[in-house]
Amino acid sequence: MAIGLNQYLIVAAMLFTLGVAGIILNRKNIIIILMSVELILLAVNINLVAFSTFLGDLTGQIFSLLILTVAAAEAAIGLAVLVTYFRNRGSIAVEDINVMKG
Amino acid sequence: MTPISFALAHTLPELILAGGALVLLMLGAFRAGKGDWIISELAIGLLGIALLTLFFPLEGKALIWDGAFIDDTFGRFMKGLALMGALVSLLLSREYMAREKIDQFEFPVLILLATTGMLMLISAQNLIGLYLGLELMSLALYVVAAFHRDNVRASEAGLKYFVLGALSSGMLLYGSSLIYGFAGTVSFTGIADAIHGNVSIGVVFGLVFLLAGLAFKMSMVPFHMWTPDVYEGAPTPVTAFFASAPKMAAVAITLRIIITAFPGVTPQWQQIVVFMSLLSMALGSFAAIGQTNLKRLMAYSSIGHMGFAMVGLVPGTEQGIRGVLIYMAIYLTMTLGAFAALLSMRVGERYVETIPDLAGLSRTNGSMAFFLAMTMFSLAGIPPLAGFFAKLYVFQPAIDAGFYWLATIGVLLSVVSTFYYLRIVKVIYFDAPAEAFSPVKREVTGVLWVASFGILLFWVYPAPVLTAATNAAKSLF
Amino acid sequence: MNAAAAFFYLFSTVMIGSAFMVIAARNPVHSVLFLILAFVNASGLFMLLGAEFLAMILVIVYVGAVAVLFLFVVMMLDVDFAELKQGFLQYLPVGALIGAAVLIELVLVVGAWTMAPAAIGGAGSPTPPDVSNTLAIGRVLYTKYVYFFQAAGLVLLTAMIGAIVLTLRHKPDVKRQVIADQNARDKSDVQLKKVPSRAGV
Amino acid sequence: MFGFGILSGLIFLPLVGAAFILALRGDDEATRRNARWAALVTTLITFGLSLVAWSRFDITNPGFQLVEQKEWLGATILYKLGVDGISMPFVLLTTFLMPFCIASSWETINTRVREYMIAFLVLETLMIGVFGALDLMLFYVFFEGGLIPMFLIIGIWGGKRRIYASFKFFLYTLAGSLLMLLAIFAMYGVAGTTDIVTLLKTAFPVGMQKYLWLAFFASFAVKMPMWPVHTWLPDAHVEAPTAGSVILAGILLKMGGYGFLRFSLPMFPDASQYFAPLVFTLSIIAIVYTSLVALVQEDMKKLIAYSSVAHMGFVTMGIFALNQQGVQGAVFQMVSHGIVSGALFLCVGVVYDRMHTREIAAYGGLVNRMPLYAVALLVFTMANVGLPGTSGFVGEFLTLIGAFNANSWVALFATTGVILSAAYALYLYRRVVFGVLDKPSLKTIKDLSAREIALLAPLLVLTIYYGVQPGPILDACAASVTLLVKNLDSALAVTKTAAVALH
Amino acid sequence: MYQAIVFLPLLGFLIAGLFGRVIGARPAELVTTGLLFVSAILAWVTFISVGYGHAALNVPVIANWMNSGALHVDWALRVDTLTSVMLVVVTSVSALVHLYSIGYMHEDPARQRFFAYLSLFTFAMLMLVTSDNLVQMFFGWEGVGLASYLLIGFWYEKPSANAAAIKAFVVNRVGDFGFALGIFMIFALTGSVAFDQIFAAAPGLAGKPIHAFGLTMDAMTLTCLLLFMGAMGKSAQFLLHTWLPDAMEGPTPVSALIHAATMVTAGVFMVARLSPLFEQAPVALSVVTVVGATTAIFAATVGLVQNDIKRVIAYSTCSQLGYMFVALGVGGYSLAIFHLFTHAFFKALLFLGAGSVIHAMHHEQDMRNMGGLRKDIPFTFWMMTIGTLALTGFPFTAGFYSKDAIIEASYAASAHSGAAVYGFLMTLIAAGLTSFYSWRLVFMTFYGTRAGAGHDDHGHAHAHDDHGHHAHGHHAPHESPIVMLVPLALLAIGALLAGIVFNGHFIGHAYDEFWKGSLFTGAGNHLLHDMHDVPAVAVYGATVMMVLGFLGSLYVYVIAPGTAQRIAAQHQLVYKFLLNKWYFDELYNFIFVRPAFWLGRLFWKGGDGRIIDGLGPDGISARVIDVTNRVVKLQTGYVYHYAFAMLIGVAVIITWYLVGGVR
Repeated sequence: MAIGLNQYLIVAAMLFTLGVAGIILNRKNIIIILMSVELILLAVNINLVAFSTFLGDLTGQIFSLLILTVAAAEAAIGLAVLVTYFRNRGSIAVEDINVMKG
Repeated sequence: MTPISFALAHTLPELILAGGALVLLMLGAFRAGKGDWIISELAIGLLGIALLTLFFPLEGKALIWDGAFIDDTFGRFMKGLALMGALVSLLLSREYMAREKIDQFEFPVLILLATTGMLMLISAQNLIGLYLGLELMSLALYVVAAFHRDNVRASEAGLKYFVLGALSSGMLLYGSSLIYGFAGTVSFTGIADAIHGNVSIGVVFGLVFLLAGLAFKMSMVPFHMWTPDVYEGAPTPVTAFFASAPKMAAVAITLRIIITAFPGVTPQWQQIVVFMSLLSMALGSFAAIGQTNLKRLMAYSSIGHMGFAMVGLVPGTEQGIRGVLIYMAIYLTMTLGAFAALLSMRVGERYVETIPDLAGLSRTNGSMAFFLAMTMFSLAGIPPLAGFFAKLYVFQPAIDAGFYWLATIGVLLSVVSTFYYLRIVKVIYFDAPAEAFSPVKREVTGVLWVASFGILLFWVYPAPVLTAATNAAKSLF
Repeated sequence: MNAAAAFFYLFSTVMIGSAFMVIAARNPVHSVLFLILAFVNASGLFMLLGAEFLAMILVIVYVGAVAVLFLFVVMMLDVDFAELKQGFLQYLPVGALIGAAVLIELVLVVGAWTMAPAAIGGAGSPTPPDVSNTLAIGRVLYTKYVYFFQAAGLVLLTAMIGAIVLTLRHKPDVKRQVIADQNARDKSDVQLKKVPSRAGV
Repeated sequence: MFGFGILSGLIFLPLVGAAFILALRGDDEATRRNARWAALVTTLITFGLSLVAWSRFDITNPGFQLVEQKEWLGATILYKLGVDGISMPFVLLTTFLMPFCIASSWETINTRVREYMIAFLVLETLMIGVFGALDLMLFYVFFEGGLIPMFLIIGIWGGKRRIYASFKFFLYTLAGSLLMLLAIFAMYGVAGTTDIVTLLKTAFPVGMQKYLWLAFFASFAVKMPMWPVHTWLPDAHVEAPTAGSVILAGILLKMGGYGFLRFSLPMFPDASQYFAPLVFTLSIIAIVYTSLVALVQEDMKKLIAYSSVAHMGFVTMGIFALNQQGVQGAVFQMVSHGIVSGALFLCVGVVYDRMHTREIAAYGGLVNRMPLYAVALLVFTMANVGLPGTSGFVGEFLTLIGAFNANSWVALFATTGVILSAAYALYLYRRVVFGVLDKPSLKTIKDLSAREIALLAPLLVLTIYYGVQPGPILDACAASVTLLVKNLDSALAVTKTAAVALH
Repeated sequence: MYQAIVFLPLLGFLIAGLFGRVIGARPAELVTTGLLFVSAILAWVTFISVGYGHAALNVPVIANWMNSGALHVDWALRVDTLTSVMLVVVTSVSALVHLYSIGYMHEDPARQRFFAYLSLFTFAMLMLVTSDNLVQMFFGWEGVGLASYLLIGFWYEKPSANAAAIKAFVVNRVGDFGFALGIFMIFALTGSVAFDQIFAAAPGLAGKPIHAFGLTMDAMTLTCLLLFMGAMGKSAQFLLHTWLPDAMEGPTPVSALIHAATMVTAGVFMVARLSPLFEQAPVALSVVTVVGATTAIFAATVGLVQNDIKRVIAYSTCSQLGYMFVALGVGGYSLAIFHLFTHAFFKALLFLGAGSVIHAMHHEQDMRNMGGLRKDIPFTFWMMTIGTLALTGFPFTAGFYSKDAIIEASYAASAHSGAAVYGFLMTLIAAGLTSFYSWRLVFMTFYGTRAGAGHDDHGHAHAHDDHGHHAHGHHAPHESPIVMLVPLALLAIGALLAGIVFNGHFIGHAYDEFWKGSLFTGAGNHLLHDMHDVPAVAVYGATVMMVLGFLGSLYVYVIAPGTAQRIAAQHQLVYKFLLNKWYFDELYNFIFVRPAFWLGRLFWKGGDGRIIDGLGPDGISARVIDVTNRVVKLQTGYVYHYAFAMLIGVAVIITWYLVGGVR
C-alpha cells in the first residue's frame, strides 16, 4: 500500500479540523487559540507541499514558504496584541474577552 | 514580457505608498516624538499622490511580475476608492488621535502599509498575491484596531479581530490549497482554464473556504461576527477606516477572483453568494435595530450594505459588477460622511458614541443635523439620495437575471433597515436637545460637507461615476 | 508496507496526536511543547515529500523562533492553568459534532481527490532532476517570485512595527541604556563608593 | 436656458426658493418673517408659472405636451418631462394648494420656520416632479423622495404621537413602493428603457403583467390608501401639522390614483381587467368600512382622514371601471378631494390653533361665536358629503355611473357610501358647530381672521364653481382619458382574440 | 322670464346670506320676500301662458354642466304645464310663507339667515321642477334636502332640532341612494340622462330584461322602482317617513313650505315627470300604489293620537302624500298633481294657521295645553276651519275635488289591479281617519277649556318652539299680526276655490289641452275615462267617511270630553303602538343606527386597530423587534462563538454541496 496524495490530504484535513476545534472549544486561554491557528497553517502547508510534489510543480512549495514567513509575522502580531490585552485586563482567559457584545 | 521600468509604472501607487511608509518610518523614528503630526500630513500627501497616479494614462490592462499582478481599469477604480477611504480616514483621525493621546507616528505608517496591502490585494492575479496582499493589509489592521493600547475595548477589539482574522486566513489558505491542488496553478486565469468544463467537488470545497476567508474581510454573514465588536472597540477613525478602505479591497478581490477564476462554477458560487447576501441583508437590518452605540450600528449597517452590494454580484454579469462598483463608491461616500459626522461632534470631552447623544442635534447644529440626516436617508436608500441609486444598480441586474425573489426579499429587508436609520433621524430632529456640541476642526466638517453634497447631488450629475464604473466593469470581463 | 509508508504513519500519527494534545493539554507550556513536536513531525512529512528546504525551515524558523516565542509569552504572562470550565463541556457535544461533520466531509472529498486533467500534465518531481530542492527554490524565489519576496518583507516589517508599537513602553522610572553616554564616560565622572557587605544599603 | 423647458422651471423653482431660505441666517423674528415671505412668494410664482404652462397646454391634444428630454442615467433612463390631460390638473392642483399651505402655517408655525418652509418647498418640487415625470425611474425618484420632507414635517411639527405616525407613514409607503421599484426593473429588462412613452407602447406578456400590476398596486394602494393598507393615513393626518395634512390629503394621496392611471391601466391592460374585481372589492370595503369607522371617531382630523379613505375608494372604483365616465370621474374626484379635504383640514386647523385640541367633544356651538367659520365648514362638509352643486358631487357621480356600467353590484354598494358619508359628516358638523356653546373654554373663541378668510374663500369659491362648472377639469382630461380608454379597449380586444384563437 | 323665476330666489338668498349681517334683518326680509313675490307673479303668468295659452314646450339651456364620454348634462329649464303647475305652487306658497315669516320670526335674532335659507330652498325646488334631465333634478333634489336640513336645524341650540335635521338628511339620502342608482341604470339603458332622450327610448325598453345585481329583471320595472325609492324618501312614504314628523322641530313656516306644500311633493312630481317610464313598468306602478296606500293609512292612524299640533298636520301630510302616490300608481298622474296642487294650499294654510296658534300660545305646541282658543284668535280659528274642511274633502272645497277623485280613480283601477283594490280600501278608510284627526285638532285647540292655561309650560319643555322666546308667562293668547294673517287669507281662498276653478283643466274635460302631453299616459291607460263610470259607493264613500270622522271627533272631543282618554286607557297596547308611531324609530334605531355605530367601533378598534394594525405594521414591527432581540443575543461577545459561527457557515455550505451534489 503506497502512500499517495490522499493520505497526505487526509492527515492535513485532520490537522485542520483539530486546529479549528481548538479555536472553538478552547475556554482556557487565548494562547492555545494562537497555537491552533499555527496548526491550521501547518495543515495548509502539508496540503500545499503534497500537491506540489504530486503535481510536480514548485509553486506550492513557494507558497508554503511564504505562508511560513507570514505565519511567523502573524504570530508576532498576535502575541503582541495578546500582551497588550493582558496588560489591560490582567487575564487572557477566553471567557473574559467579552466586554463588547450584542 | 513587459520591460521592468514600464512594469513599475503600473505599480506606481504601491511603490509610492510602500516607499513612503519606509521613509516616514525613518522620519518618525529619528525625530522621536517631535512633531509627529507632520508624519500624518505627509502620509495624507502620499495617499493623495498615489490617488493621482491612478490617472496616469497607461495602457488599459497590464499583467506584470509573472502574472501575479494586474493593472486594469477595474483595479484602478477600486484602488481609487480604497485610497480615498484611507486618505479621508487619516484626515479624520488627526484630531481624534491627538485628543485621545495616541497620535504616534506609527499610525499613519501602518495605515500606509495597510493601504499598500489593499492595493496589492486589488491587483492580485494569483492566489499567492492575494494572500500576501491580504495579510499585509490584515496585519496592519490588527494593530491599528488595538492602537489605543491602554483601552480595554480597543485591545479586546484587536484581539478578537486577530484571532478570527487568523482563522479566516487559515480557511482562505486551505481553500487556496485545494484549488491549487485541483488546478495545478495559482494563477486566476489558469484556474479558470483548468476547471472549465470539469467541476469537481474538491474545487467547490476550495471555493467555499476561499470565499469564507474573503467574506470575513467583507464582513458578510456568517463570517461577520467580528465586525460589531471591532467597530465598537477600535478608535473611531480606525473604525471609519475599517468601514471604508479594506471593504473596497475585499470586495474588489472577491469580484475579481470570482469573475476571472471561477466562471466555470457559476451556479456554485452564485448559491454561496446568494446565501451570504441574504443572511447579511437580514442580519444587518435586524440586528442594527437593537443598537444604541452608533459605531456598532454602523457595523451592522455595513454588514447589511455588503449584503446589498453582493446582490449585484449574483448574476455575474457586467451590469451586475458595474452595480457593485457604483454601490461601493456610494457606500464609501456615505460611510465616510457618517463617520465624519460622528467625529465632528463632541459632548464635553467625549466624542459622540451613542444614539441618545445626538438628541436634538437639529436645534444645536442645524447644518450638521441636516447632513447627517441626509446621510442616514441615503444609507436607507431613499431617493433622490445617492444610496438609492446604489441599490438601483445592484437590484436591476439581479432582476434582469431572474433573481426576483432575492430582490424582493432584499427590498423588504431594506424597509426593515430603514427603521433604524429613521430612528437616528428621529433623535436628531424630533427629540429635545441634549447638551450643545463642542466645536471641531474644519477638516472633519469639510469631509462631511463634501460627502453630503455627493450624496445629495449625485442624481443631478451621475455620469462620471457611471462611466467610470462601466469602464471598470468592462475591463474585468 | 515499505519504509516510506511506515514513516508516514509514524510522523502523521505523532503529529495528529500532539496536535490534539496542543488543544487538550491543561498546561499551556505543555501545549507549546506539543506544538513543537507536531512541527517536527510535520517536518518529517515534508522530508518524505521531498521538500527538504521547507522541512528545514520549519524546524529552524518555527521550532526555533515561533514556538520559542510562544513559550516566552506563556512564561511571561504566567497564566495559572485554569480548570476546565463548565462551558467547555456544555458546548463540547455540539462543537464536536460539527467538527466531526466537517472532518468527515473533508476526508470524503480529499480522500477521493481528483486533479484537473490539465494540471497533471507535468507530473513528476517539482524539483528538476539535476538540482537540489533548495537550489530550485532559490532559483525562482528572487527572480520569478521577487514580488512575493518583497511583499513578504513588507509583511514582516509591518509585524515588527506592530509588535513594537503595541508592546514597547517608555516607563519613566526605568533607566535605559544609552550607549553613547557609556562610551563617553571617563574615570573622572565616576565616583566609587565602598559599600559594606551584609549591612544593607 | 440650458435647454430646460417650463416644467423644469416648475420643478426647480421651489428649490431656488428653498436655497434662498437656506441662505438666511439666524433664528430671530425677522428671519422667520423673511422665510415665510420667501416661501409664499416662491409658491405664488410657481403657481403663476404653472398657469403659464396651462395656457400653453392644448386640451384637445391627448398626447404628452411641453415635453423636454435629457440623458440622465445613461441613454436609457432619461430626464424626461411632459404633461398630458391626466397629469396637468394635478400639477395645477399642487401649485395651487402650496400657497395655502404656506399661508396656513403663517402664524401657527413658530419653531424652526426656515426648516419648515424648506421642507415644504422641497416637497413641492418632488410633487410636481411626480406628475411631470415621463420617465419611470424619474417618477420613482420623485415619488419616493416625497417621503423625506413629509416624514420631517410630521415628525418635527406634528402632534403628540408624531413619531409613531411619521414612522408608520414612512415605512408603510416605502414598503409598498419598493415592490414597484422591482417591477420597474423588470419592465426595464423587457423594454430596455424606462421612458414612459415607450413603455406605453410596449406590450408586456399577460403573465408578466399580473406580477407587474401587483407590484405597482402594492405601491399605489398604500399611497391611495386603499383598505386594508390605509391605517397609516389616519395616524399621519392626525399628527401632521395642518399644512401637512392639507398636502397629504390634497396631493400625496393623489399620487396613487395618478399612478394607476398613468401606469397600471395603460401598461397592464389585461392585468387591470383581471384584477378589477379585486380593486372593486377593496374599494367597496373602503367606502363602507371606513365610512362606518368615521362615524365613531372622536378626533376631527381622524374623521376627515377616514372620510378621505372612503373618497379614495370612489377614485379607485372609478379608475377600474375602465370607462370614460369612471376614469374622468376619478380624475375629477381627486382634484375635488384635493380642494375639499384640504379645506377641511384647514378648517380643523383654524379651531385647533385656537383651542389646541382636535377632540370633537371639546367643541360644540361654535356657530354662536364663529358664524363665518360655520358657513365655510358647512360648504366643505357638504362638498365632502357629495352634495350636487359642490365639486364633491361630480366626481362621485361620474365614478359611480362609470362603475355601474362596469359592475352594478359595485355601484350598489358604493352608493351606500353616499348615505354613510352624510351621516358621519353631518354628525361631525352637528357636534362641532351646532348646539349650545356652553364650554367655558369656547366662550372667547374668535371667528375667522382676515388671513383665514383669505385662505378659505378661494377654496370655497372653487368648491362651488367646480360643482356647477366642472368643465375646466373634465375637459382638460377628456382627450387623454378617451385615448386611454380607447387603447385599453383595443388592448383587451387583442388579448381576447388571441385567447379565442388559442381555443 | 323662466330664468327670472328660478334665479330671483337665488339672488335673494345671496343677498340675504352674504350681506344679511351688513344690511340688517329688515332689508333682508324685504328683499327676499319681494323677490319671491316677483317670482310668484311671473310664475302665474307662466302658468296661464303655458297651461291655458299655447306656449310650446320650452327648454332654454343655460349652460353645460358636465360632459364625459356619452354622458352629457346641461343646466336647462324645462317649462311645460307640469312645471308651470309646480312653479305656481312653489313660488306662491313660498312667497306667502316669506311674508308670513316676517311676522312669525320677528323676534328671532338670526332672521336674515332664515330668509336666506327659505330663498335657497325655493331656488333649489325651482331647479328641481324645471330640470330637463335627471342629474339636474338630482341637484334640486339634494338642494332642497340641504335647505330642509338647514331649516329644520335652524334653532341649532336645540339638540332635538339638530337630530331631526340630520335624520331628515340621512333618511332622504337613503331615498337618494335609490334615485342615484336609478339614474345610473337609465344611463346604462339609454346612454343619456336628458328627459327627451329617455322618454324617446322608454317605449323601446318596455319588457326588456336587464342584468344587474346578479339578477335578470325587467329593466323598466327595476329602474322605476329605484327611482321610486328616491320619491319615497323625499315624500316621506312608508318606511322612509320617519324624518317628516321630526322635521317639525323647524320653525312652523318651514313646515308649511317645505314639509307640506313643496319639497315633500317632489317625489310625486318626479313620478309624474317620469310618467313615460312608469307607464312602461306596471309592476312598479303597483308598488307605488301599495306604498302610497300603506302610507295613507299608516300616517292617518298615527295622526289620531298625536298631541303636538304640528305633528298631527305632519302625519296628515304624510297621509295625503300617500293619496297622491296611490293616484300615481293607478295611472292618474294628473290626479296626483291636482291633489298636490290643492293640498299645497290647504296644508300650507293649516300649517301657517297652526303657526299662528303657536305664536298666539307663545310657542306652545302641545294641544293638550290648548283649548277654547276660538274666542281669542277667531281669525285663525276660521282659517284653520277652512283648511280642515278642504283637507277632509268637504264638498266644493279643494280637497273634495282632488282627494275624492283619487279614491274614485283607485276604485276605477281596481278592475284590473289588485294593488288598486288595496289602494281604494286604504284611502277610503284613511279618509275617515283624516276627518277624525283633523277635526280632533280643531276641537282640541279651539274648543273646550285650556287645561292648565299657562301653568303647565315647564312640564312640556320638549315641545316648545321657543327659541329666543323665553318669556313664558301668563300672557293671554293674542291674534297674530297682519303680515301673518294676510297669507292665511290668501291661502284660504286657494283652499276653498282651487278645486272648483282648476278641476276641469287638471283632471276634467280640458285635460289634453291643459297638459299638452307633459304627462304621459300609455295606450292602455283609460283611467280618467273609467272614473266616470264608478258606482256611487266610490263617489260618495269618501264624503260619508268624512262625515263619520267628523261626527266621531265631535263626540269624542266636544260632546263627551274624556272619551279619548278612556278609549286610550282601555286599549293601552294599541294606543301606545300608535302614539309611538308603530315603533318605527325604535326599530330603525335598533337595526340601523346602533349597528352602524357598533360596526364602526368594531371596525375601528377591532378591524383597524387589532387586525390590520395588529397583523400589519404594529405586528410586524413587534416581530421585527423580537427577531432583533434574538439576533442580538447571537452576538455573545465570545470569540469561540464567533469562530463557531464561521465554522457552521462553512459546514452548512459544504454539506449543502456534498449532500446535494455539485449542481
